[in-house]
Formats: sequence, C-alpha cells, structure tokens
Amino acid sequence: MYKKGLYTITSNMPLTETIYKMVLQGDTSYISASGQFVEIELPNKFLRRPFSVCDYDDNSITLIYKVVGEGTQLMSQLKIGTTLDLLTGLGNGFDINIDTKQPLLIGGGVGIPPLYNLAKQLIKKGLQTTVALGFNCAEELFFVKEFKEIGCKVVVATIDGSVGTKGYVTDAINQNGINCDYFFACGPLPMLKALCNHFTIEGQISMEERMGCGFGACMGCSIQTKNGAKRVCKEGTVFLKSELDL
Amino acid sequence: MYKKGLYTITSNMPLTETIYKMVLQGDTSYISASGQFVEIELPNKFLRRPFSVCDYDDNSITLIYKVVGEGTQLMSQLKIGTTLDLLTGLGNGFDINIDTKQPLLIGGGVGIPPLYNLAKQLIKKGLQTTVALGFNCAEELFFVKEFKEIGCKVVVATIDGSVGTKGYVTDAINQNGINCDYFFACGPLPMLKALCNHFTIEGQISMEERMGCGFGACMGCSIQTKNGAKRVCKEGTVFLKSELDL
Amino acid sequence: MKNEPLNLSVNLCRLQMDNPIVPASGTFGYGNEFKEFYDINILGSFVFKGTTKEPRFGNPTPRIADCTDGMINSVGLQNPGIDAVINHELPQLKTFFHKPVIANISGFSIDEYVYCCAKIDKEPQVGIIEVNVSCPNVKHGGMSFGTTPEAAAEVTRAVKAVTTKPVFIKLSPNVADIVAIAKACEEAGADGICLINTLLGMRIDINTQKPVIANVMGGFSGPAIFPVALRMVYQVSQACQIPIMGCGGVASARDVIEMMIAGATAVQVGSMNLKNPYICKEIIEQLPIEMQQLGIQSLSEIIGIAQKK
Amino acid sequence: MKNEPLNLSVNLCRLQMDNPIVPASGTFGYGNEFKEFYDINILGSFVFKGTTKEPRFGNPTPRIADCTDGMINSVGLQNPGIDAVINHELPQLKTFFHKPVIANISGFSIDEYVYCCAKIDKEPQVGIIEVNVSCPNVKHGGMSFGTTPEAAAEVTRAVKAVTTKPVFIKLSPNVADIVAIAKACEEAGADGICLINTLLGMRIDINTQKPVIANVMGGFSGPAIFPVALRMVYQVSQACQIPIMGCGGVASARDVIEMMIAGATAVQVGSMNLKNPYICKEIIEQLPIEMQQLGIQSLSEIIGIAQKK
Ligand SMILES: Cc1cc2nc3c(=O)[nH]c(=O)nc-3n(C[C@H](O)[C@H](O)[C@H](O)COP(=O)(O)OP(=O)(O)OC[C@H]3O[C@@H](n4cnc5c(N)ncnc54)[C@H](O)[C@@H]3O)c2cc1C
Ligand SMILES: Cc1cc2nc3c(=O)[nH]c(=O)nc-3n(C[C@H](O)[C@H](O)[C@H](O)COP(=O)(O)OP(=O)(O)OC[C@H]3O[C@@H](n4cnc5c(N)ncnc54)[C@H](O)[C@@H]3O)c2cc1C
Ligand SMILES: Cc1cc2nc3c(=O)[nH]c(=O)nc-3n(C[C@H](O)[C@H](O)[C@H](O)COP(=O)(O)O)c2cc1C
Ligand SMILES: Cc1cc2nc3c(=O)[nH]c(=O)nc-3n(C[C@H](O)[C@H](O)[C@H](O)COP(=O)(O)O)c2cc1C
Ligand code: FES
Ligand code: FES
Repeated sequence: MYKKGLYTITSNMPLTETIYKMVLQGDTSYISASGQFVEIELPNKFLRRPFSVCDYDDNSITLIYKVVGEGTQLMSQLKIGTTLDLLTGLGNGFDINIDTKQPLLIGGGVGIPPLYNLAKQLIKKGLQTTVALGFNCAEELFFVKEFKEIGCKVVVATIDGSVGTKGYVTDAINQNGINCDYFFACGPLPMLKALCNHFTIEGQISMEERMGCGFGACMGCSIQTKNGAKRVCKEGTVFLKSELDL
Repeated sequence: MYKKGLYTITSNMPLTETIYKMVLQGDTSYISASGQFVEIELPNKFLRRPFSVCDYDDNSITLIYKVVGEGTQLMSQLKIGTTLDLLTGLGNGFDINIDTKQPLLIGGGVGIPPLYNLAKQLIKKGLQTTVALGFNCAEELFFVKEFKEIGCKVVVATIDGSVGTKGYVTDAINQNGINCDYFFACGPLPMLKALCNHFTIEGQISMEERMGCGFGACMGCSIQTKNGAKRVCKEGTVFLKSELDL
Repeated sequence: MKNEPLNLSVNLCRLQMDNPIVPASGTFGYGNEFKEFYDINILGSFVFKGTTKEPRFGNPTPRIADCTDGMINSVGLQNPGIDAVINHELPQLKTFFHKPVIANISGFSIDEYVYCCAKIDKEPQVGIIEVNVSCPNVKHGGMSFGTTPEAAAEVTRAVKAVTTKPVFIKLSPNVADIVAIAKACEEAGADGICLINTLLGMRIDINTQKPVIANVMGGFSGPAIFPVALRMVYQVSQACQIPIMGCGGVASARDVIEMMIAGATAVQVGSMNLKNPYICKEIIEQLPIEMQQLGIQSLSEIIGIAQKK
Repeated sequence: MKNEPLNLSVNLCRLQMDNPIVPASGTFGYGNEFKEFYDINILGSFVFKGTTKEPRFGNPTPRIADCTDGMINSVGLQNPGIDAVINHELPQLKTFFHKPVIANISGFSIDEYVYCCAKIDKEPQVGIIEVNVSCPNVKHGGMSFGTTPEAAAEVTRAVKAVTTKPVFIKLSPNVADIVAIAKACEEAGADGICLINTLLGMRIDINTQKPVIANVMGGFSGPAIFPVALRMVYQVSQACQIPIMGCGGVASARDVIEMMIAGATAVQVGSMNLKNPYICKEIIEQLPIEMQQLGIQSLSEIIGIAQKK
C-alpha cells in the first residue's frame, strides 16, 4: 500500500562533496520492507524524484542522495523545517525471508543507501552479514563506518585504489576471500552485470530506471526480464538474479 | 527610471471582505510621482501583476488590492516577512505642476488607491482638495477616513445608496455642489467616460489595460488616443482628458 | 444561486456520467494502481491504457523526461495485447470498478484498428471506444492516421462499421489544421472527438549532450500544454456537432471548468495523475466549491458556453 | 579543463557575435526600454519589433493573457511602420547600441515583404534580416506564408532577390512537418532559419465565460513551449545545412546550452524579458559558470553536437 503525505526535514547535510543525507519526519507506516523507495515532489519540478529509503523508524525516514541535476541540487539547498510531499511504500523491497546464513550485500555509489536498513534487518536475524562497497575514490566514501557500527564486516573497493582494493567491488570480494551463500545488490548497471557473471549463487538485485510515476501507472520504467516485461517501480525494484537478463 | 528589487511584506490585511492593504519594505527611490505603479512577481504566475502605489515613503510602499483572480487570491494569503520581487517606478504618474486652486480627485473602486498619495501632495502644496469616491455599497467602503485625516473634503457615492449619494460618483459631485478647476481620476472605464462627458475643465485620467511587461516592451497595453497609439504602461498610465478619446 | 443541489453529471453520447472527470489513457493503467489510493468509482469514468492487437514492450528506456510544468514520454504503447486485456484486465476491473470504462485502442494498420475495436465492442463494461490515431511514439503507427483528414476518416469509417458503441477519435495536436481533421472524422461517423494527445517534444541532457529519451523525441504533456488543448477544443467545438472530451494539461477544477466552457463535455486528466495520484479525487471534491463561487448550478449548462458569448 | 579563457562568441552567417544571446522580436521593442535596466551592448544582438510597411495599431485589447509558465499575446504586430523605424527608431538606436541589430519584417503580401526588406537592407546597423512568416495574430497575415513549404519558399525567394544581408526565415510551430518547410526555405536561398514563433493558444476567463483575449486566440510563448522549440531546432538542424536561431521558452543559461546542443547557433529569449527585464544579462553572466561546470571551453563547439552522439 502506498501513502502520500507531508514530511518535515529535520536534517540535511553533506556526507561528501556531492552526497547528502536527509532525514524526514512523518508517517512511515506504509514502508513495509528494506529497499523500498519514496517519490519526492520538489518545487518547480513536474515529476517527482525517486530515492531509496536508506533507513527508517516509527516516524522518520533517512535518504542519501547525490547531487546530479537540478532536482537534487535543489534538495541540497532545502532548510530544516521545510515540508516535502512524499509518496512512500513504493517498490517491493528486499525479501529477507530466504534461506541464507552468510549474506553478502553489494553496493556501488548511490546504490549503497538501500542496503543499510537491509543490513540492520539481517543482523537482527542473527546473520553474519558482509557488505562490499564500491566507490570512485577516497573523497567519495560514505557510510562505511555506519555499516561497521551495526556489526557488518565491510570491504571497500575504489576505482583509483585510494582506499581498500583498487578496482571494482568484485575485486574487493575476491581479494578479501569473502564467503557468501546469497547476495543483495544495488548499484550502477555495469556493476550489476559483473555480479551476475561473477556469482553462481542466487541473489536479489535492485534495479533503477527513469520513472514517471513510481507506482505502476505509466509504464515508463519497464525492463525486459526472463518472465516478460516488468515495471521496475511495481514488480521491482528488487528482482531475483535468476529472473534478470542483464 | 525603473528598479527591480526585493521587498518584504510588513503588513497584509483586509480592509473589506475582498479588498486588502499590503505594506512592503524596500527601496522606493525609483518612485518619482503619485499614481505610478509596481509590477509584482507572484509564485507560480508567469506574468507580473500591476498595482498602483497608494502611498510610499523613504522605505515603504502601500498597495491596496482587490481579490479578483488567482494572483490576488494568492497575494491575500501571503504572510508578513514574505519577500516579493517588484518592478517599481513604472508609469508616468500624475503631474502636479499644473495651474489649479481647487483640484477634485475622483476614484471608483480599486481606482481609489493611486489618489491617496496624490491627495497628500496636493494638500502639501496648500491646495483645497476634494475627493469624490464611488463604491458599490457600504460594505465595500475603504479609505474614506484616511482621506479625511489628511485634510481632504470627501464625498461618497454608492450604487445602492447605503452611504452618501445614491448613484454614481458624478451624482455625488452634483449633489454636493463641488466646485473645482481641475480633476484627477482613476476607476472603471464607464466612470471615466461619464467624467469626460461631465466636465468641460481639463483633467488627468489614469488608465488601465491588461499588461504583459509594464515597462513599454511588449505593446500589450496600447490604447488609441487623439495623438495616436499610446502604451498605457509607458506614455501613461496618466493621460490628459483632452488627449483621450473615451 | 438557487438552493437546489449542484449537478455535476454530464451525458456523453449514451453514457450518463456522475461527473465529467476521466483519467486519460496511459496515465491510469487498467485502474489497478489507483484503487490503492482511493475508490475509483467516484470518477466519471476512466480511459484504460492504449491497447493493440499484439502485446508490446514499447520503446527502449529511458522513456520519461521532466520538463517545466510537463513531461515527455515515449513509452510507445506498452500493453499486454487485446486478448490479455479482455481475458485478464477487464475481469479484474469488474471486481473494483462498477461503471462503464472507456477503451483506448491503437493500431498500426486499419485492419488492426478494426480487429481490436470489434473485439472490445463486445465487452459489456466498455461504454465508449476511444481510437487513438495520434500517438507520436510508434514508427508508422498512430501518427500517420492522425495527421491527414483522409486517413483519420478512413480509420473512423472502418471502426464504425464493426462497432455498436460510441466511438471517439483521439486526435494529435501536431497538425496545422485540427478542424479539418475533426470534421473529416465527424463526417465519417465518429460519435465524438478527444482532444488532445501529446505534442511532439524533446529534451537534451546537457551533461551527456544526448537526448534524455532513448528514442530521441517523445510526447509532451502536462499543465504546459493546456492553452493549446483549450484552443483546439474551442475550435473543434465551433466547427463540429459531436461531443468533445477535452484533454491536455488539466490540473485543477478551474481547468476543468475552463475546458467545459470551451466546449468539452467530459474532461480527461493525464500526466497530473503521475505527479499526484489523488488529483482526480481532489478535482471532483473541489468542483462543487468552484461551481458555488462561480454561480454554476449544473456543469452541463456551461458546455461550450464561450461560443455563445 | 584547459586554462584558456572561456569563449562565448559565435558566428552567425557573417555576423561575429560576442555571445549567442539575442532578445526575440516583440519582447524588446526597439531597445529603448531595456537600456534603462542595463547596457544592452552586452547582448550578442537583438531582434527589433516586427515591422510592416504601414503603421499598425494591432488587435483590440485585452491582448495579453497569463498561462502556466507562459503567456498568450495577440498584439497583432503593433508598429510604427518601416519608414518611422528607419527615420526615427534606428537613428535613436545608434546612440546607445553599437552592434549590428536584427530586423524583423512582417507582411501581408509578397510585395510588402519585398518592399520592407529592400528598404531595411540599406540600413547600415542591420546585420541580419529576420522574416516573420509565422505570426498567428494577423488575419491573412504571416500565418499563411508559414504553413506551406511553397508559400514559405516564395517569400524567401522574393526577399532574397532584393537583399544583400543574411536572411533568416522565422517559422511557425503550428504545422505537422516543420522540416519540409525549413528545407523549402533553404532551397529557396534562406541564409538561416529562426525556430520557433508562438504556438496558437487560448484561455477563457471562467468568471465571464469569455475568451481572455479580445481576439479569442493568440500566440502562446514562454518556458512551457521549450520542449517543442527544442524538438524543432533538433529536427531542422538534422535536415538543413544553414544556421538556426533557436527561440521558444528559453529562461536560463542551461536552456541556452541545451538549445545549442540541439543545433542552434544563436539563441533568442522572448517572453522571459517581460517577466524579468534583466534575464538576458543574467543569462550572459551565468553562461561562463555553467560552461565551467560542464567542461565547455567554447560555446561554438557544442552547436548541434547532439546530432553527432
Ligand atoms: C528506485 C530508485 C531509487 C533511487 N534511489 C536513489 C538514492 O537513494 N540516492 C540517489 O542519490 N539517487 C537515487 N536514485 C536516482 C535519483 O532518482 C536521481 O538521481 C534523481 O532523480 C535525479 O534528479 P535531478 O533532478 O537531480 O536530475 P535530472 O537529470 O535533472 O533529472 C531529470 C529527470 O530524470 C530522472 N532521473 C535522472 N536520473 C535518474 C535515475 N538515475 N533514475 C531515475 N530517474 C532519474 C529524474 O527523476 C527526472 O525525472 C534512485 C532512482 C530510482 C529509480
Ligand atoms: C496600471 C494598473 C494599476 C492597477 N492598480 C490596481 C490597484 O491598485 N488595486 C487593484 O486591486 N487592482 C489594480 N489593478 C488591477 C490588477 O492588476 C488586477 O486586478 C490583477 O492583475 C488581477 O490579477 P489576478 O491574478 O487576481 O486575476 P486574473 O484574472 O487571474 O489575472 C489574469 C491576467 O490578467 C491580468 N489582469 C486581470 N485583470 C486586470 C486588470 N484589470 N488590469 C490589468 N491586468 C489585469 C493579470 O495581470 C493577469 O495577467 C491595476 C491594473 C493596472 C493595469
Ligand atoms: C505516460 C503516458 C502514456 C500515455 N499513453 C497513451 C496511450 O496509450 N494512448 C493514448 O491515447 N494516449 C496516451 N497518452 C496521452 C494522454 O492520454 C493525454 O492525451 C496527454 O498526456 C495529454 O494530457 P495531459 O496533459 O493531461 O497529460 C499518454 C500520456 C502519458 C503521459
Ligand atoms: C508580446 C509578444 C510580441 C511578439 N511579437 C513578435 C513580432 O512582432 N514578430 C515576431 O516574429 N515574433 C514576435 N513574437 C514571438 C517571439 O519573438 C518568440 O518567437 C516567441 O515568443 C517564442 O519565444 P519565447 O517563448 O521565448 O517568448 C512576440 C512574442 C510576444 C510574447
Ligand atoms: S514509473 Fe510509472 S510505471 Fe513505473
Ligand atoms: S505592458 Fe508591455 S508595453 Fe505596456
């Protein structure tokens, strides 16, 4: 079920030069799973902008966003106390009722945020949870500490080698000899493709597409899967690796 | 000379059910005559909205406006402290360097506001100034007291006769046997036409037209005069009676 | 104002509607998504997603772009095909929507239009058939039929020959003379005209210096296009006798009233459903308030009243 | 990014301009009003108000209406006539504007276009002649010449025969196939194309139930029409070799860059001048900042670059 509501910004601050963290206060009762997303209405923008829920509790939502265009630029300038109109409860989210003992969470760039609440949930289930994070360089690192603090093992890859393994997140997984029996991933398409090639095990992959509505009405966000056309916003954003055709 | 600038609302309150008074703080140095107007940029409206300057001093502008559509509706809801973008110094304004001993100021409805500062100026010049105001009914009366307080003789006409003379403002002028040697007028077109027929003396008439720019660029507001096409916003808004062809 | 209750109902061909509000094709799916937001039985009706003979995935992604007060889509008629609509979507719809629905049919040939319209005509819940001759997204698709009076008339005649329900032809605004095309449809037997589909538009991503839409151009819709839609509704309503569904940029109850004064009997709301899923509900709730303020007793009184002034 | 200074200049036919920013015809008068706001010599150039053989008052008022992110005008080519422009406006302009200006010429017959263009061609300060075959406001006026390839070509040929300066033909967007018309102009000898004039639009006052504009319909312009203008610039720039002045809805330096990537050599700014008289100055100041961010060294590099991607 979806919910449209007003939310108040209680915090909005940079984590890196281009990546910001925003905390919003309001009704979170329609958020039913980690990995769901919200659609934010921004002043003077026609379409809402989609962002993954990084974390949430009874009355707050945490988002992490990168400034890439006019909308996110505008978001970065919003002051505490500003009210925003959000659709919440969008997307299926990650399914954690699966058979795994050693899950691996793999995130690249702004694909990392939705993994945070997921990691919390998995740790709460008592699972030994590893997180592999990919960045471009040391300056762009964020949330490494946060994942560690909730009890995850964290490995990092940077393209320029300035932190962790030099190269891609798959390189970090290899180099650190990570064992896992299931994976969850979100990030840029090339990373997701590499993962599909890398792993024989099953996993859940959160996809991105440019969206019109975010709740299944416009068919803007469709992708072809092995089971036919699927709307990323509705049948996804999370798909089984075995279902995808990347 | 024109000036675009930011102004802060210091007061915004109803005078009647549909008529509001707004005071704005900011640079007034480009306002050079009574009867000039400003163009206000409103959120989510493309074109600016024109309003006569009712009164002004070194750092404030008073406007009186009637709620007639979406723009003025929006204005009526603006809170103290809100910042608005204004063009000021628009229109030629009334010329008070004329030969008159007994000027008569005639205003109808929201044509009344620009006469207020004019009355102040004429009184300052020591002239015996009469003001004739036309309204629909008692409930719509405004600024009668204010004109009296600055030393004007005030006569009132209402269409329904609930205050003053029943009928038009010309009826009030007749009934009160007002003597005058020059007039200044602003109001609805039928009133202005009636005045042109009524008076043999010369006068200055402030005209209204739907405006695009307010500063002479778009030719949206032109009228035909005895001296050819004139832009209300630029060659006007104030024209000599003898020049007009109403 | 008399003390009678305000009357929002309108009669669209043989369809008596509680109010003129109709979500537009392609922005309301087959109704499923919106029933999660509100009870869609409050609507006058709704138009379901453009349907073709075969299932279609549509165009490559990205196929959505944002604009100043509008958007561009090049979805390209993604739909499960007419058989799946009849066998799967309509039976499901019946369970939560209890009014006649408007079927939107697209095609790549006269035969396809005929095939789909004949099939959908047999569905009891379909109250009106809307024939889209205007979608600009499909190569050799709708566009060609909607840009000349002859082609539009040909589709109309062919479809009318195989249907019993009222047929509305939905026209493209990307033409020099909308009146000529609408008149051709009327003469060919159309029961009504829907105006307008999307304008052809484009955006470029200044970072990548490439078109935002994979297909380069797409259909431009939303509040930005309202003055163009209103103009065409007014023009066609002056020239034709058949009823018009107005569509294009409608975002408020005031817009609905403006469209009706221009000549629309019903008013479709498209892109705004994507921005605000509650928009049609909000408009239906706001309409009586605006009517009261404007002294309108019955909405059907104001249809095309601008022509008479 | 290299450490060379950013280069904003563009070459439009034989006109070397400091930057591509050109206020559009009808929104900048003959320059007088704007010199009170800023030194207009910072502009690339500007296009003066559409000028006809005889003085014109234009259409009845009201002739302006407000829209969502745009406006409608039916000024109807008010102007003092070609002789007054030459004898009064241009001599005055010379005193405060020291660059070539672009002359906008309208007409009601081929003869009138020829007459005015031949006259204005002799004015030393006129750098380019822009022929408006698209104004939708004048009955039997520009519109007819801009809606068929044949008529547009005829005007072009006739004007080119009597002029020595570069001639741009300014086209109407209210057509099904802008490319055919642009190509016809190119083949007839046009030196460039200006895209676009206003869309035909309309608004109704829901209180009076009458059209807001006395003339019922008018030209719709402003940020709302940007995606349509951009699309046409892109289409024509793919099909033609001659340079394009992009126009329609431009409101920011980013819009200017987007228009240029689509294929415009210079970019006109129209309605936004009325809302914000400083807009062109602000855009010219913002351009280097955006170029820096986007890694653009020289604006002329990006003209039509979307075609190559
Ligand atoms: C399900 C989902 C979850 C997302 N979660 C996050 C997140 O947690 N953090 C984060 O930083 N970003 C996230 N994104 C990407 C984010 O939505 C875009 O970066 C943002 O919309 C860009 O807006 P803009 O106005 O700054 O850019 P512009 O380029 O000006 O946007 C123009 C249009 O493109 C759309 N758009 C642009 N990029 C994307 C994109 N990558 N995906 C979808 N639409 C896009 C916008 O919605 C808008 O309609 C997510 C995207 C999706 C689909
Ligand atoms: C020089 C001048 C001075 C004015 N002074 C005052 C004043 O002191 N107090 C006051 O209450 N009103 C005044 N008006 C009228 C005022 O500008 C309009 O009532 C107001 O713009 C309506 O805006 P809206 O959005 O509420 O109405 P809408 O009808 O929604 O406006 C739509 C469009 O029409 C224009 N418009 C509507 N009515 C008028 C009008 N009568 N004149 C010009 N444009 C109009 C608006 O600018 C806008 O572009 C003045 C008008 C002019 C031209
Ligand atoms: C995402 C999207 C998909 C659309 N799909 C269709 C369609 O399948 N068939 C059709 O006739 N019109 C389609 N349209 C056009 C709309 O029905 C409507 O005519 C147009 O968007 C203008 O209305 P608006 O401005 O209210 O959106 C679509 C529009 C959008 C935005
Ligand atoms: C008030 C007004 C008057 C105009 N007059 C003319 C004109 O005389 N000649 C002309 O070719 N275009 C004229 N135009 C069209 C503009 O030059 C421009 O092509 C159009 O407005 C689109 O650009 P914009 O969206 O930036 O305004 C006029 C536009 C407006 C708003
Ligand atoms: S974004 Fe509209 S269906 Fe997915
Ligand atoms: S309003 Fe533009 S010239 Fe007067």
